[in-house]
Amino acid sequence: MTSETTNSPMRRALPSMSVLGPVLALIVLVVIGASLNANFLGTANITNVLARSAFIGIIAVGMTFVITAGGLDLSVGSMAAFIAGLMILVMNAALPSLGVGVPIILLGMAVALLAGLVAGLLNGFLITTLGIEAFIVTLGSMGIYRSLVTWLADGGTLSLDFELRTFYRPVYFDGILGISWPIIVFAIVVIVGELLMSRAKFGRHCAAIGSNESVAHYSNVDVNRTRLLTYAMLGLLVGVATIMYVPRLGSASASTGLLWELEAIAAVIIGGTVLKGGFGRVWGTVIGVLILSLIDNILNLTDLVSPYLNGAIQGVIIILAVILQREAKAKG
Amino acid sequence: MTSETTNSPMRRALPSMSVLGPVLALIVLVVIGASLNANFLGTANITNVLARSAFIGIIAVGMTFVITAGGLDLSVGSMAAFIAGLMILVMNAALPSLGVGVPIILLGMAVALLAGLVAGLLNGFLITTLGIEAFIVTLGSMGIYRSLVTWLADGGTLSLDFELRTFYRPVYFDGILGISWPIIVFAIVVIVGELLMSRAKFGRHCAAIGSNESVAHYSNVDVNRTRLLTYAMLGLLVGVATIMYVPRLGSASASTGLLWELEAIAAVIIGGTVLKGGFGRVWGTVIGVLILSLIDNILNLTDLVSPYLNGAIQGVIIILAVILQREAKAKG
Amino acid sequence: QDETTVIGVSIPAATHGWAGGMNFHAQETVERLEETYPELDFVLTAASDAGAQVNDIEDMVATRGIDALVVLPFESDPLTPPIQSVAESGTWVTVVDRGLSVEGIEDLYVAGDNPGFGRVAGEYMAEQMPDGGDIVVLRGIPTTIDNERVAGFEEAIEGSGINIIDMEHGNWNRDDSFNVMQDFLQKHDQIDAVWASDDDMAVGVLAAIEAAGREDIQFVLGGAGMKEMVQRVMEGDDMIPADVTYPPAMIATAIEMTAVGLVSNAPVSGTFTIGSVLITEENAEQYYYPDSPF
Amino acid sequence: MTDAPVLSLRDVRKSFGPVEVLHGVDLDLRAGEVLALIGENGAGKSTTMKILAGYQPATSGRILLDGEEVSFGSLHEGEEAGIVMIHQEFNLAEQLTVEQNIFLGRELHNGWFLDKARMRRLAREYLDRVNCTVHPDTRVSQLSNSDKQMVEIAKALSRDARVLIMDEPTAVLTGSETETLFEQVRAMKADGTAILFTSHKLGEVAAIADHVTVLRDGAVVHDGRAADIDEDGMATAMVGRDVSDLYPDKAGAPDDVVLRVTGLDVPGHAEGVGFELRRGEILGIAGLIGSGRTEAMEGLCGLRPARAERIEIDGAKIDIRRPSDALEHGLCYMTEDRKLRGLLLDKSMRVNLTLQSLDQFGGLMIDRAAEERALDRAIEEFDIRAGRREMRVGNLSGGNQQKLLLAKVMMSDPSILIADEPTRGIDIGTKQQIYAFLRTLAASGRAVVMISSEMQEVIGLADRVLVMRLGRVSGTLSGDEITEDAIVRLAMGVGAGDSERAA
Ligand SMILES: Nc1ncnc2c1ncn2[C@@H]1O[C@H](COP(=O)(O)OP(=O)(O)OP(=O)(O)O)[C@@H](O)[C@H]1O
Ligand SMILES: Nc1ncnc2c1ncn2[C@@H]1O[C@H](COP(=O)(O)OP(=O)(O)OP(=O)(O)O)[C@@H](O)[C@H]1O
Ligand SMILES: O[C@@H]1[C@@H](O)[C@H](O)OC[C@H]1O
Ligand SMILES: [Mg+2]
Ligand SMILES: [Mg+2]
Repeated sequence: MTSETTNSPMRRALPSMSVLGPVLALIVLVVIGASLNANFLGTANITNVLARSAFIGIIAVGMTFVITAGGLDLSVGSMAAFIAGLMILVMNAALPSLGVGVPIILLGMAVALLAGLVAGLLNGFLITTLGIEAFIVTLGSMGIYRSLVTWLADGGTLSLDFELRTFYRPVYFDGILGISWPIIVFAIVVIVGELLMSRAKFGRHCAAIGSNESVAHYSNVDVNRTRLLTYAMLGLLVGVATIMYVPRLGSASASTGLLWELEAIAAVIIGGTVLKGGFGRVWGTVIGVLILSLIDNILNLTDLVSPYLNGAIQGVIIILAVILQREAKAKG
Repeated sequence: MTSETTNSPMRRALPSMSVLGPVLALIVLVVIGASLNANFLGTANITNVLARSAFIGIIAVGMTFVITAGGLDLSVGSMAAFIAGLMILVMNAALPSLGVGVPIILLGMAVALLAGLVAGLLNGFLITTLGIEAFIVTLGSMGIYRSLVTWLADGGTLSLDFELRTFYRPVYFDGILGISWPIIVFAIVVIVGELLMSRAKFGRHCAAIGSNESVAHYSNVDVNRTRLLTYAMLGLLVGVATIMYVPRLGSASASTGLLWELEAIAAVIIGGTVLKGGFGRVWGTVIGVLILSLIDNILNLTDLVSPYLNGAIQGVIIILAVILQREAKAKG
Repeated sequence: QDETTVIGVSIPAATHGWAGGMNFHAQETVERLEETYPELDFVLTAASDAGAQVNDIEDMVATRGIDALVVLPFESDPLTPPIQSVAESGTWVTVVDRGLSVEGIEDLYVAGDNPGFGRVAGEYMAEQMPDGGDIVVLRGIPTTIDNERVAGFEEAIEGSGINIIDMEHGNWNRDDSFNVMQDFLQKHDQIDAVWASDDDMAVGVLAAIEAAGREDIQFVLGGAGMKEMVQRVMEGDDMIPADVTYPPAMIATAIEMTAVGLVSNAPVSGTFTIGSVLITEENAEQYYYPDSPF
Repeated sequence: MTDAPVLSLRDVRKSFGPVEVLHGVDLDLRAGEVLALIGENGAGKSTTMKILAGYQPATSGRILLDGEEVSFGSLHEGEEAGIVMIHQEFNLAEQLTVEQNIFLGRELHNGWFLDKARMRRLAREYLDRVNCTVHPDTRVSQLSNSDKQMVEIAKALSRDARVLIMDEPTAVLTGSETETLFEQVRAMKADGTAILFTSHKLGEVAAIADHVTVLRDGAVVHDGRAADIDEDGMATAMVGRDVSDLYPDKAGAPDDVVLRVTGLDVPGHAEGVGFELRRGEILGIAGLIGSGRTEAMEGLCGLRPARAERIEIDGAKIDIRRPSDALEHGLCYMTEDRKLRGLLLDKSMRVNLTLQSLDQFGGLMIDRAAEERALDRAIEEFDIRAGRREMRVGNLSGGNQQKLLLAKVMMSDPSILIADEPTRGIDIGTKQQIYAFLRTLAASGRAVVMISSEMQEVIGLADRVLVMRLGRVSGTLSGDEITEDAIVRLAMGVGAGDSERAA
């Protein structure tokens, strides 16, 4: 076929500038940080920032799938608090019989993963099988988990037995080859997530569902199952994040994980995933998470006019980061 | 051209059960409330609940249009706090020159309306003209306004001059024919909103944009302008809500309006408006607002196992209210 | 090592009245001390939850090389290990208000007294109502602080004939407290007094009572020493006969003691408890700070 | 062709709510045979096809697969049985790429991972089979309608069907693309595939079908070998009356110029487009797919960024920046893409009908009763057949959606109508009515521009024909110059030998 006229669709997907947008924003932030403070690029600071990004990061990877498939989950923050509380309660309770040691840590981890999975499945079930708007289901479960952890903690703080905490602490603070565990786990979650999203059937099906549910259905994609899986996976990842979180603070209370859901969703969107579904990228989410963490970090590097205005600066940077992305897209 | 097959006007506008869903949920709550406490249906309690609902309610009416047109606004709560703060500052500053009296109240009101309008236009501008995801824009402005009010209040509370407050107080607590002003204003906003949504061009256009933006564009709907208007209108209504709010306690602080955005969005969705846009109903939103207020009211009027669990009960009821609606819809 | 000594100050964000007052005092003190002592440099951060506060402290250590840390822990348990590691690295640590879960970490502890806060309030109630009576209680945000206060209060009224007929969370928030109080007024025909446990909450409670026009409530007892409330005590307002202090300015004391200690080479260590004091018409004047935002 | 049927329907009925749309349909598909199912808009063709493929359950009746009664519990079972369907409405996920769509639900694996290389290669092969040059990594949302259709066809070809069902596959295709499709159909037929298809282009039916079944109002009214019925016969069987005079007489000498466009540029699509439109005439615009006809007219009407040296209406220079400017001057564009740009599929007919002209229905408040009256008139005038008046427009038959779209555009009472592919998916009887309608419109002192990829329609209806090539006007024909050959030459560039993708 000799048609000169079918030109346009031939242009192959060059790494469009929209791809570079978030990366660019990140680079700008790093440059600002480095110019403000000599220690910014030091190992200690980088380790700190990456390790603390891990919680939201791990959750945001799961959120990327949920949003790509056209869903939303507002409950992750309070779910994390609840799981942390549960984990602490169970571990404290098992202490007399199991003693301080690896088994009790494994028990705690198993509880976290299981609770996360069940919580995710529950959200997913209400959303898919009963067909209730995701916003409502997860707003409801957000209230429920937050309330439950307050109740478990009797209004105060649930704390891991101190000895146990000392034993568990290395899971946050140590690592291999100088790289701490949260960073390693985060990296693994990201790699697996990226592969799942871009190289596996699951990722494609998520995008298809988010793009057009009935087309996916007509193409033999099990819409409900796939969507349920995204919530289950997110729940599981909340469990994983909690496993990393508990050794850091050794406690859980009504304020644990507050607003994590907003941060996770923001990271996903800053990363270029479409809020209404149909397109998602895990690596973008990572960039989004790093951008958010760096903003906080940079605000601590210098003395600002007033700490009251931190929130305003954060807000402005978030909007700017996304404008940059759009502008880049427009030009590209 | 004949039309034997058009089965001429079968228009029986039977109220579909999906319409009855939220109403049913509301009725169930009222029955529960009445059976738990004798004062529940008393004028005083009803007035209290309605007047309190007015803030979120007025905002939620605006939010209904934003969501129907396929948008979202997370900034309304902190916008309200900021406007309240601004209003108080301006009124206190004008006190020496204007003195206590109607003019200063009118000045305050004008400031609130203007600030709301400008804030709404700003959100709308970033979303429509610059084409940035509404979630990001309003998440950003949420941080900005919250920060600004904290800064204005120097971290503390901005309080209206005491004398001024005494003069302004009736705007919340008094009314005509025993109906207090917030209720009257809320009712007016609802009626105008309902007419706009279901009988005016504007409502049609919002639904069209939310349903399919490019169809709307090809049908001579000015997509950007209409969408901008929804945000502007929401901003204006936040201003109206603030005018009712300030006389109640005469103060604003960083915690004013916290989470109002979630409550407003929840009310809209409970009322049957579709989160992804394309369909909205104002009267449903009113029911949603009342359901949310009644839950709190009932929880306070009865003795529950533990107040820690209030959030859980709220969560469950929100989900149940929407399940009821879906079930009803399935049957209807 | 250069000449300047860096002091990190980490506090919870100004999310409500008392915390706002505390933020105000912290900033004001930092500014004042920076001017007085050119050799001192301050890093001030405000966190919105415990995790964020740990981040702030990590950042101070990693990028600002702080020599001393003044910290008002968001919560005791989660902040204990991070502060402990700061202390172990040789940095001076001053803890304010909420104590750590492990003893002996801090060099200086400027303590608030939460059980005492509840106790003073309870004792006042018992004294005002010798024949007992029915009261309602508004509690703060569910936290250990709140639990300690309520426990202290309940202990103090035990056996006094005072009944707590209802208790809900007003979350140290005016609006929430207004709503809760409105509903309490619907639910109970006779309420003798209210323990609002915080002055912000007292504001909401008073507005609700005023609007309902109820005469049965004799008085409302708040707490923390908000200036408007202190003023009303001073003026002899019947509804607000007293208040219980919990001065947000304790952060200023802590920062100042730390700074002076570092500069003078005569560091002050130990524990300074800032007890909760009852404010009444007689002594109100000395607790009234018209320039504070709180 | 005489074997037992592969797939049959026996006395199949289908109701949507209270409305029965199929009243006992019998149908037989045989291996190696092409069955054409034809009928008016709303006759029930798509519904029949969906039932056969397992997309919708029948209300009653039986489906026989190799003589055995089956009931497809899920789509999967239909596909397991080797039944593949190409829908009338696109069934592609817009945000996914061509390759992702082709393999959606049947992705190939290489161990744990997707075998992207192989899928891409195979996608390329399937696309090549239908002469489609789009890159497999292109997002579907970037494709033109005809490319989308070719992707759908490629997707269907990839499934090695025993039974291939195609619902109006050629509606958005050009002649040469249709020919490419038919080559594939013949090859599959030779391989023993049973094929069911429908089209409103009866010439195609005559060219490819072995057997023809005609549906009218949900019942089979004719069933026989294709050789035994000619196009007129088909039309008569479908419509129930004679439709041999498809095109109305052309008008006499056209009047004064109502629209003059010079130097219209639509960045990326068209350049220096200029033409004149006279009162009372129908101006046809022909050209290859992608020649920028749609974009040029959308640009003219302010629907996409464009600039022009000069636009005159009734001799006065005007400025069109946004769609409302065009409408104010009586210039109205009717889109070729009814699903993505034309109609709100989840809304009712009433809402769709009046959306563009709400100003006519009351000032502040919309006059519902007036809207209902307008709908009554539109249903009558455009013969829109809907089961129920309140049904979502997405559930109307394709042709009836098209009629509603025309009615919607006419609500704004344009003095200049630009109709883009106005008869896409319209049955022959209604086509005749639409042609008559456009002619009457022109005769009433207005003017019509008709973009069309159907050569016969352009020749039969237009007073003058403007031909576009590569975004530019390559010539204008009038009177006796309007011949297929002349149009093709202009569309292809002088001397072009083959008529590849000719409109
Ligand atoms: N989901 C549905 N709900 C209600 N009515 C429907 C639905 N699907 C189809 N119909 C109705 O069934 C009838 C037959 O529609 P169908 O789509 O089968 O027609 P068709 O022969 O394919 O017409 P066309 O040539 O216009 O595509 C129409 O009246 C249509 O409105
Ligand atoms: N949404 C789109 N995004 C990107 N390119 C597009 C889009 N729609 C069309 N194109 C491309 O623009 C060019 C012109 O479009 P189009 O095919 O609509 O022109 P046309 O002359 O109107 O042809 P026809 O109307 O017969 O399809 C083509 O190359 C087409 O592939
Ligand atoms: O925030 C709390 C405040 O409101 C209370 O009054 O005192 C202790 C503080 O931590
Ligand atoms: Mg059809
Ligand atoms: Mg076209």
